[in-house]
Amino acid sequence: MTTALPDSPTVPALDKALPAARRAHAQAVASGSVTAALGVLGVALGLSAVFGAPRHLRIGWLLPLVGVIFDLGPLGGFFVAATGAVSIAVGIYAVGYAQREHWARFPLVMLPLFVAAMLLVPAAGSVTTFLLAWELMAAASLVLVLSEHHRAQVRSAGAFYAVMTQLGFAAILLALVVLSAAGGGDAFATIAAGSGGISGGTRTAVLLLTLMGFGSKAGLLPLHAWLPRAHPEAPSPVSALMSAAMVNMGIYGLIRIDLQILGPGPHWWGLTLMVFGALSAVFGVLQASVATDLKRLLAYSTTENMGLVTLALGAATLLSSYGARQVAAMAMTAALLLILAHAAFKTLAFLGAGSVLAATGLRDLDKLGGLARRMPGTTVMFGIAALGASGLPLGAGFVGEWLLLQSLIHSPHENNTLLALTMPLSVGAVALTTGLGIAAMVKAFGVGFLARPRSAAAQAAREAPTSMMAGMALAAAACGVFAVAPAALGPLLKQVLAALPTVGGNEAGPALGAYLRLPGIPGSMSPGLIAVALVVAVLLALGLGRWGLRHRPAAAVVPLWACGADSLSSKMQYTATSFAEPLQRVFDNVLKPETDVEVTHFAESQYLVEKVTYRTLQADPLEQRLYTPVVRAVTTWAQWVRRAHPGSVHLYLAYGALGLLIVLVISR
Amino acid sequence: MSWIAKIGRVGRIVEPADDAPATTVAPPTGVGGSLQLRHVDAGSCNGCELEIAGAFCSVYDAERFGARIVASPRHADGLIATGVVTRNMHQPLLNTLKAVPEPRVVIAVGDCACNGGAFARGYGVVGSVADVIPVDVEIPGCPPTPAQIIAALRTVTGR
Amino acid sequence: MSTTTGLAALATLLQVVAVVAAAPLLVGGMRQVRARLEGRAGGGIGQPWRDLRKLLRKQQITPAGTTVVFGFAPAVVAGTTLLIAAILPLIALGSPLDPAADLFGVVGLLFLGTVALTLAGLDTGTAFGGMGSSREITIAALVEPTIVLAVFALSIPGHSANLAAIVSATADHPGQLVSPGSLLAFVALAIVIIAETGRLPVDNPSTHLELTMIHEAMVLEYSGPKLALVEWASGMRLTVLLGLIANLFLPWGIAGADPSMLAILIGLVAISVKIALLAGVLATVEIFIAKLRYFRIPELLAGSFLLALLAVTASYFFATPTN
Amino acid sequence: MTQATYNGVLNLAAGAFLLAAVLIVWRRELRSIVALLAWQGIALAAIPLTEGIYQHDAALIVVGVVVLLLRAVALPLLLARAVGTEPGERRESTPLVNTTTSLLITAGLTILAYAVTRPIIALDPSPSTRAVPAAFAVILIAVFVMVSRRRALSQAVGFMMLDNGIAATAFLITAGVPLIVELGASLDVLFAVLVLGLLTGHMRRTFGGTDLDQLRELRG
Repeated sequence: MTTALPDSPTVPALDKALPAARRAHAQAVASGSVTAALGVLGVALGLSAVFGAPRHLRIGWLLPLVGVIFDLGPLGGFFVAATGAVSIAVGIYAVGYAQREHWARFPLVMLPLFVAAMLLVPAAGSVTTFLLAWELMAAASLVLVLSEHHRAQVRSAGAFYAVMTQLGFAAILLALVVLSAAGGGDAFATIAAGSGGISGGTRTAVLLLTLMGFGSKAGLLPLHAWLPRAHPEAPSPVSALMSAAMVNMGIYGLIRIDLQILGPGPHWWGLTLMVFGALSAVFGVLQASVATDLKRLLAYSTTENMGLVTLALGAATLLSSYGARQVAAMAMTAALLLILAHAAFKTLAFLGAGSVLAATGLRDLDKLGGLARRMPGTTVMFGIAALGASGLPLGAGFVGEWLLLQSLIHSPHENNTLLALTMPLSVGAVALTTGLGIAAMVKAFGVGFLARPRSAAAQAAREAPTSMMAGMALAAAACGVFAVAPAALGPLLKQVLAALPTVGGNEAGPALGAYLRLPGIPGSMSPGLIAVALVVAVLLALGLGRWGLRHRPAAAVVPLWACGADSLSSKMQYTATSFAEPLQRVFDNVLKPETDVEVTHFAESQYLVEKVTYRTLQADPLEQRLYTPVVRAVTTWAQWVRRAHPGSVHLYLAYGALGLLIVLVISR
Repeated sequence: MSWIAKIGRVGRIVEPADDAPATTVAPPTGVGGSLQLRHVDAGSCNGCELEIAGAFCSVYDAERFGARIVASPRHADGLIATGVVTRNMHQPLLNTLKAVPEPRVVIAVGDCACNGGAFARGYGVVGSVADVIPVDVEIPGCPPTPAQIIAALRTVTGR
Repeated sequence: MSTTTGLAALATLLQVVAVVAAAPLLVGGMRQVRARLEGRAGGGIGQPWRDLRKLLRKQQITPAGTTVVFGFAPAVVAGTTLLIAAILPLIALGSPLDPAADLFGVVGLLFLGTVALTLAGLDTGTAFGGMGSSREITIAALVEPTIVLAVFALSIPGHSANLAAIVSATADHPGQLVSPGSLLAFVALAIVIIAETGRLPVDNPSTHLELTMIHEAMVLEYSGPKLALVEWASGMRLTVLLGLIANLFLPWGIAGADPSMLAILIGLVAISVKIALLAGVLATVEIFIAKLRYFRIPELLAGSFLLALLAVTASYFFATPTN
Repeated sequence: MTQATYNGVLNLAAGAFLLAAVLIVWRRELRSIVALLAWQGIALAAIPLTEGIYQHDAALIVVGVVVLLLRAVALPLLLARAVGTEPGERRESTPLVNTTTSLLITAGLTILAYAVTRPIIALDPSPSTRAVPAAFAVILIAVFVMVSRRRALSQAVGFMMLDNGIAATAFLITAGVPLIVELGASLDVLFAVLVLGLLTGHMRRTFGGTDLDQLRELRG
């Protein structure tokens, strides 16, 4: 039997429709369940590595000379478990999503492969294995980004992503080669044992190179540009995996290579991490607060959150380099909590955005709206994610940000100019990030889901199928746990922290019980108690509102107040653009938006306006300033090199021969 | 500093209040001394608007009797309508009344609002306010003085 | 950290009840001060209470097309404020909720209420609702850095951001109050509290013109009992924030963590007097100033941010040993 | 005067001194800028007065009184007169750097001042040297004001703020300059203000305004 090519969008003939649909269903279920099963495996393995003995595995035959080495310790286990948990939710979600979006066979195969590659990265125990897994992860994600390659934006985003991820890989490759040469071995354990003998210059070089490579993967400034391009264009489950799990690998690399193997470093290491973290956080959230594309907004929010995590890492490094190990342990706990919380709410947010995209075909917030009545379940899910991302109490991100702020304000500033200068500025940066993050998330939720639909597509939206809802519910449950019962994570974080002696890990970190208590400082907080008390207080307020109930006339539903006019059209609502306009004006100097107002007059009179067009383009100013000149230089250079390519085979053979001769002469 | 001295020199400029007049309309919710009104200009010459503004200014101070003008009909207990109802304002007047939550009162201010006044039977006129919506209190005058407006408001607020 | 006794719990309960009962009176009092300074007679201190009672007896209206977000937002705003009233050390130090939420938690709860109301404004789908929400959230976003830095500055003397610790540190070392850090933090906090409660010069609570509104624009669609809750909550917010700033900088009269009946009474009287005085000053100052143009507000907030930053820096560097 | 009161008053004076500088950056009304300068003069005078009373040093008290008369009364009065004679020029026209950015730059300058004066404090940690960063910050802020303002008068204010800052630094580090030096410096400033007053008057008569940007047009 012949069928249409899997990736062709044409509808199969009617008689073939039924078996084709059944097969598509089976394929989607298979792909999704394999992904979820891999996720379960990841969680199990990761947790067993955190709590049990470190796992060690060597497969000698797989690679010549060095073999493949897996070495899963508490730190790797933490990241494997986090990745696994994200994969479970995404796997379940993908079952429904792949069917609804008619995924081709290729992405269905690549999805579990991508998850497997991501699980291998933190498990890698040697430089070679790490690089191999890293490249596998990058390639798999690239292919998945390109799964809707018939659209031009996807191809452009894919090209951008491919170049940046390969450049990042090159930086990491160089760094790890230098490291393994200096550390005298391929396995991480060997290098760590011999890290004492590595010279200062080598350490600096490795740090800078890894900061570039891993920083680009984590979406840190100024190598973040691929993130707001690739994440929106990838299919939503893939966006969720990339944004909630893959960026974590960048952070893992920074912790593993720089803090665990190379550390403890000099003061400026921590300071550098803090500066890049703070800049990324503020820049990311500013862009998110003016973005009008839902998935682009979420992608910039990833840059923001990874910035906060890096800031926390930097604070931990800086503080422990000054001997304030208890406070450093607090900052490190904050970083780990932020990673987990971000993984949970970003999975949920991207899956929610995917449901919206599947139901309406829209990512543009200016055209969405009114989904709360049409997709109540998805709305609740996205609301939980937005609450988590805004860092407010009852949200998943609150505890991590609270701990980060506490570690910053309790740093020992006496007789230490550097700490006394960095900490207030960092607190300001974190607070500005939180404030703008709230604005961005209110915009995403309020404009996207509440009010009335701003387009016919949003008007016709339907709720997502059960499997998609189930995947989201899983992530929402995780958000809930992080928000009100972070105590559940206490033992896990304690184990991971103990594996990080260079950032105060062997000190007692903050106690995560019913009350979060800071070590050695009179400070505490209880998110669970706040939640319970808030529920009681809201009930109390509702009770106050019932006073005088028996005097009231019967309740009524009336049309909106339109200032006396008959009705409000949905075009009269605030859109995402107008909602963010004040912020855009306030931060005009940083954002540099291109706005254009065009007024057309009637031919008869200059005093009558026929129409007003307002256009605003929010490009990434860094991208324009930094990337465009580089791309231009590379193009010029390539043009120049092209002259050496006249197309003659003989000349090419001569090049080869010349190269061989030079090598022979040099290595004589 | 000079401003504070000025406040001290000027003191109270509000007119002394008479005794509360007899209530004509019971306070809409049974709670006296609180009446929020949304103003609708149904087609007035703006004479009544000036007098209403006068009634809420420092000299007459209608607020001391619990009356207040609010921006949204949702916040209001009633309408305070001025002018004849013109064709263009007919539907908006009905819409505004519908937007006011029950129980509510309608106060018509000025001759035009009460019986059409000088504009009665004009080509662009639908009629007086009472022709369009039920009116509870009428304040005649062209325009009525702030004192008259306040006296009428006090019959509703009961203060 | 304090252990809670029965009487301390009673004091907390009293705090909540007092805030609920006194918030309308506070609003009425401020309007009355304003009226007297303008040469008017004013509606009397009890006017907001009359308005509330009346609103609670009015019809419940649901604007067509709104969701539960619109319906529940007033209760969330009021609920967060009630919770804050229970956490803050207003009458006594030993609130059972004090270890559950420090000053950062209180700020978070405050913003939770703001977010609920902005979402409600967006939920109506009217032009004014969206406009109010957009303006409110912009101000909130810019207020956050100042407020957090001010918390930072305040937490330095007591080495803790928990409120009881801050207040008792100030009460034990009143000399710290005249330090530059403390003064700068006071000014910064005062500005952000004015911005957060929508008072002049940031927002004009008595405007009738929709285009100039911030807070009022979001609540244009509320009516009857829900409006009552919104107004009540905004009065309570003002009350608790004035109480907070009063006790952070003038903690005298506050009962200890293990109070006697008499101490609770003294605490109640003390905080009432302090809040009334602050409110009187605020109302008086408001007479003399006009609302700022909206895009000048960021300047005001940048200024308060600078003051808060200087407060932290000053506390760090001036830190003279207190003995 | 006890040690604690001395500490408190000195810190307060330094804080008020810095706050006045910040507010001068913030405000645009020329009148209130001049009033703030007077307040700054009072804070400045409080430093030698406090030191003098604490150390029972009559010379310092005399210096303090002279500073008070000159910087809190005489100079602001002169400037206020200059403002009064400029109808329609009561406000600083839009500064070269907008207010928000100016304030953030001020924050940066203050932090920089705290950072660079760390060694001075470490040299002799006493209450008075601890207040040096505030005085140094005022110097930096004054330079910034002079750089960023357009009106000749606000530049004069910046110049006087600069001198205030230098004087405060001198008082705090050396516990007072000799009387004669202080008097000389203050008289210099007085002369400078008089000359500036003459110049602005001349400028106004010639060009009809004191916007310094217009001076560019003098270039051939």
